[in-house]
Amino acid sequence: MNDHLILRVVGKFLIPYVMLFGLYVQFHGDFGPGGGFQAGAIFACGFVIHTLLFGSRSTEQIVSIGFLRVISALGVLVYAGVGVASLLLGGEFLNYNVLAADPITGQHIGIIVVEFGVGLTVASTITLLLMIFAERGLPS
Amino acid sequence: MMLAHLIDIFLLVFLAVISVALLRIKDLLTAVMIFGIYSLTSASLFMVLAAADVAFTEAAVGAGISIILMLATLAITGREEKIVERKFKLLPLIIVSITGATLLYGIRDLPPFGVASNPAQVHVAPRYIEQSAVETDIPNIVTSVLASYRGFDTLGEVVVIFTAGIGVALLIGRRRRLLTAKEASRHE
Amino acid sequence: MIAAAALAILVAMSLAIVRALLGPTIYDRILAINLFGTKTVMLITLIAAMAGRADYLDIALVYAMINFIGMIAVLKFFEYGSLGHAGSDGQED
Amino acid sequence: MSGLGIWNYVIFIFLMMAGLYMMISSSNLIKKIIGLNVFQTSVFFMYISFGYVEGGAGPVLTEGVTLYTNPLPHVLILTAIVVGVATTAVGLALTIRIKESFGSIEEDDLHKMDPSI
Amino acid sequence: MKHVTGLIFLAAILWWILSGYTKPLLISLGIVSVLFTAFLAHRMKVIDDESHPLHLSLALIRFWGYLLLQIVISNIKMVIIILSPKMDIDPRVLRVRVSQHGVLGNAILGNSITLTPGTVTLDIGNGEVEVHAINREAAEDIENGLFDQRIPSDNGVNS
Amino acid sequence: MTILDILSGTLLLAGCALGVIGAIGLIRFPDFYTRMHAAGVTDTLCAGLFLGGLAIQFGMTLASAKLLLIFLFMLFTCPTSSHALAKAARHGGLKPWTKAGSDGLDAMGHEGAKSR
Amino acid sequence: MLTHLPVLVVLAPLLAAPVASLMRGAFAPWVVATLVSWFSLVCSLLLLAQVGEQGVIVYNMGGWEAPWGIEYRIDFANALLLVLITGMASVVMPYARLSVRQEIGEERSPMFYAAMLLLILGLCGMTATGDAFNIFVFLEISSLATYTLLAMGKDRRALTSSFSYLVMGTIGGTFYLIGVGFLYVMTGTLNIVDLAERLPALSDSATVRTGFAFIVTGICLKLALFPLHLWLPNAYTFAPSAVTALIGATATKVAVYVLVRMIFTMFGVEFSFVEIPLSYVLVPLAVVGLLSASSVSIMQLNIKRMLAYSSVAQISYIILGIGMGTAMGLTAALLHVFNHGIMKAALFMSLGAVAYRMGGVELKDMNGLAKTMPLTFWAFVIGGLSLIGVPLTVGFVSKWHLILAALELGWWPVVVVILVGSILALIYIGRVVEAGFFKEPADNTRREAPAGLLIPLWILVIANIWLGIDTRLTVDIAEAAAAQLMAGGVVL
Repeated sequence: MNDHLILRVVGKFLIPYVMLFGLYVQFHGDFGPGGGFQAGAIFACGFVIHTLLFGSRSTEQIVSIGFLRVISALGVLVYAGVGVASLLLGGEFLNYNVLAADPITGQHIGIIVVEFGVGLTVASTITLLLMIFAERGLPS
Repeated sequence: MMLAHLIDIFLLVFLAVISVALLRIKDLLTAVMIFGIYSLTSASLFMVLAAADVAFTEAAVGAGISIILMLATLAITGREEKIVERKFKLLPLIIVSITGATLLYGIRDLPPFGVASNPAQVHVAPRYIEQSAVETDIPNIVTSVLASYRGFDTLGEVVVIFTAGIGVALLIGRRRRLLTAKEASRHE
Repeated sequence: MIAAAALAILVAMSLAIVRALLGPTIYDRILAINLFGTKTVMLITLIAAMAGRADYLDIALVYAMINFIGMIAVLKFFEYGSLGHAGSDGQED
Repeated sequence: MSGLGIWNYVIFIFLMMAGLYMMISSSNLIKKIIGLNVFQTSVFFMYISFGYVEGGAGPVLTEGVTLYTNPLPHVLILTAIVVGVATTAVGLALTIRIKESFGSIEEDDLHKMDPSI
Repeated sequence: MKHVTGLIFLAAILWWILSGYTKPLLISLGIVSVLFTAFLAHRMKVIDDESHPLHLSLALIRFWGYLLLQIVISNIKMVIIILSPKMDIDPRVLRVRVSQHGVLGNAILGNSITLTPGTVTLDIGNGEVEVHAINREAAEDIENGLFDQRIPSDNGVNS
Repeated sequence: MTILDILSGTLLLAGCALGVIGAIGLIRFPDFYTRMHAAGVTDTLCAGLFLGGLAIQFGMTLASAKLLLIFLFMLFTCPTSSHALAKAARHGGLKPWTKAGSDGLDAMGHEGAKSR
Repeated sequence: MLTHLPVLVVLAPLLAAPVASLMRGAFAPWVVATLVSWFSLVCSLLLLAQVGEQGVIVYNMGGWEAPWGIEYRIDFANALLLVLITGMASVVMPYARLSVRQEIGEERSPMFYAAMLLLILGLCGMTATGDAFNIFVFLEISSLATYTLLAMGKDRRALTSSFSYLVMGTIGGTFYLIGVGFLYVMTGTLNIVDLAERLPALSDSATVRTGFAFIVTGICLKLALFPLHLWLPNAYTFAPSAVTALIGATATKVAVYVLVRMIFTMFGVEFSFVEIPLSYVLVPLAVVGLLSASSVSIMQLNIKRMLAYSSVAQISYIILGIGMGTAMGLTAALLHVFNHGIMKAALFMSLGAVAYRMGGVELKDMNGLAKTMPLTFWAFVIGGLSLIGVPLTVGFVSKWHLILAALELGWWPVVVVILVGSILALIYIGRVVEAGFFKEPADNTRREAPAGLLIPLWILVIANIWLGIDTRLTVDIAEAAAAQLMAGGVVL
């Protein structure tokens, strides 16, 4: 018996669009509800569906746990890096005004990069959490 | 605006009923599922209170992720709460009653609900509403406060998530990767 | 009109909660929860329409998505007792 | 609305107490974590209510709107929600470890196994 | 490659519907996002004939129209059942042989049966579908092959 | 009150009525599988009508496109999750309710596999 | 760069933690963690000096001025605490290398050190910040790191104790959040100084009072004040040695600091001690806690557990000092925060050295320790003497000030209680010393702990004596800090 056929077809169809939706939320956080956290969670949902449909081992072929840990650390570093950059450019920590000649452009750059860092960390950590939990439950 | 009140009342009653139900349910899977309703309802309530960003987060992060993690945990720990002969526990009840009474005392002097001249609405927040367009030029005030004015909080928040990742990986992360040859070849 | 619609949705949600609490089987509860979820999506779109804000519709979309994922997770839980299991149909058929 | 407003708060307090009670009286660890979430969520309601302005639009700048709800509580609660999820994740991971090493996630059982717990 | 192109096309439409902004920054971010999604989806191997049945597009659209009609009809039937004081239900489980439609066809068939009230697909595969029907009438519809003949067939592509 | 308003109101109310009726069915029906017919399934049309009604109110904007998107999403996912749940129940060994003293069903409620 | 010192203290571990978590093996992350804690220590010492020169330092995060953005505000009290945290980290990190290799294993070391760094980061952030909500965020960072670290112990009971701490800690954190919310709704601000300006006008409000109650209760859960201490003994007992040393020396102390900041700076002495008679709550609890925890401590067979109960007792001393509501009492409390941190770290570290060799820290493991591990044992003895409050140790300095403060108020019974507490401490430390000197070890060979453990340990022991003899440094700073705190946030 070919299990979960319907589920598989629908799930496979949805995964890319869920991820695209996540990216949309990431980049439109400035204009409407949304931002790095929500985007990260939604983007991670793409991997969640994949894990649920094909198992965590198979998801690990796509993004390994080690890779996810690197990304999750990278997100923190990106965020803090913006702060360090503004320190080095002579402002206070996380003062985006100094990132560009014009304060408003600086704020824009700062906010977009920072949100991107948030998104990286949240998406990777949530995927990581799910994969660790799911793997722990596998019959050995 | 009466409509908002109507929805508000309904949602609050839902929440109250659900929370009582959660207390009484023995089957853990049911409890988790009912908790899912609780989360989704609370997100609707946030919507009614005009907090779209919060509703978004509660739906995506709060409801979605917590529920899936809880299900994953239940898959390992089993779903039945053991039925023990419930000894009546007095102490928790006393603690909870005292806390509740204190809170009830505390809300006596709260400023009226939803009035624009409340202290919370006139002191710090107006600057965000009036100046953020000039200072950051970002239409979503929540984003500009989150990422710029209180950007340091958000950095802390990212670190919280990172810490959770580290913590879970330390606690239940796999020690060594053991991929059998079959599985490795499977993805070819 | 909108008020009547909201009331109808809320009544439907209440009935779903009643079923979720009555059970009797876990499947009934989950069914009720699913119904509750779709009604919540409708409620959110209604609120978005009331506020006249198109961007609130994103939230409704997220709800629908979470609902679906929750359902798959529950199914996975029932069928295999583990969320990470590859199932009898993995990548290959 | 003022009467209704108070009732809002009363129900939040009720939810808080239900969550707190679940947290400290439940024997099952997962129930405790669910209680924790209920408890925290009700605190979030309280915050959001604090920032609510009757008739105010959501805090996204729009042409022709002057009355907005207070964005600050929203920002705080965004942070707090994430904190709550992080705590839940760590708590669940601990629960799994406890199940694996004790074979039970009932506090009463654990207590029977080792009175010092 | 065909499927990736199809995905990119659909994804671009989705982005446009969601975003609706014409700022150059957002447009370029959109392009990047769509490409990134396509890359990931390709890596996940989730885009294939099953999930993006481009070759069936036209047939599918025609079928959907038909399906919509069926949904409305059977919803009305369902409403009558629910509201009648004496509920006229006589539930039964039946197994019906269906023609081979391939994986996608089966999925569509299954969902269509579920979508029309009165019947729910319990299981599908191996040329058989197990259906729970709420009364004899609904059961007979399925037995008479309500959808079976109209499913856009996917034969020869998969399974 | 333009014709569009009336149309949208009709759609909205029809959708909501369907939703309530579905929920009533959820309460009235005797067992899980029959409830599934009532609830899991009226949902789709209910959401469709409802979202259609709202879309008319929004007018021909991107918002309507978004509503359509939500509808499409639900069109895909609702029957899928209903089916998934039904299947889980079936595999979990939940027996369908049958009309009392019904006609020769076996233990699992099978009528016996009939070929068409 | 010197103007950025307040943020550098926090930034260094923040940047190092993700980096460390990605490294391989045990050595590289250890080096990173150690260097970073030293760097932070240097920063905090510089900060302390800076505060001495120019008074309160204000640092606006993101360049937004105070009530709108988040500010870091360093005065003597936080500077002292920062020195304590980073100092303890700087000593514990070198010590951790050997014990972590034994207790955690190489594979999990990178993440373990990352968690340690996150703990330090959270504690430093809580200390340095001047924003009530920011405290909550960093509180949760440090708590999450703590839950994880506590659960890393080898004993399986580490897991349950960590879980119960998670539940208690979350209740504490959420109570704090409720309290801050109540204050926010009444004032509209989250900045501590701004709150301090606005709260006096609202002192009649039931909401503010409830907020006060919730904040104090929440923090008291975190700092393990007497009836709320139940999570602490198990948590300390089963955690890895290095973790116990670091957390035992710093975590509860930072909670004490937050309590002090809330009571004195934010609400003000007037509100806390006159309008709400906080003394009548804190002092009795402290007295009962002191006596009961010390008594329970005597009955413990596990030495680590004994020290954990003794921590509860010592926290009670600190709360006693705070409860007096006077400058003298506050000075004594702050002194004891610092001094207790040093001596508890020394004691836990010497126990860690014992555990490293003996595999356990039961009373029987201490038999004949004077012969088998003399250096470790003497370190324990000196730490114990300090705990009792023998002259020429740091413990004496703070207890002496506490007694002076009590005498100033004419609280004779409290003085008696303090002395009784010391006697009880003498008894429980005495049991260990007796076992070490007079009991025969199971195995008579000499097996001193390795130098990697001994050197950090003895640095602390020497600090115990040095700061006990040369009291100028700590006492002066504590007095200055107390004066600043008593003046409230408004004057700053």
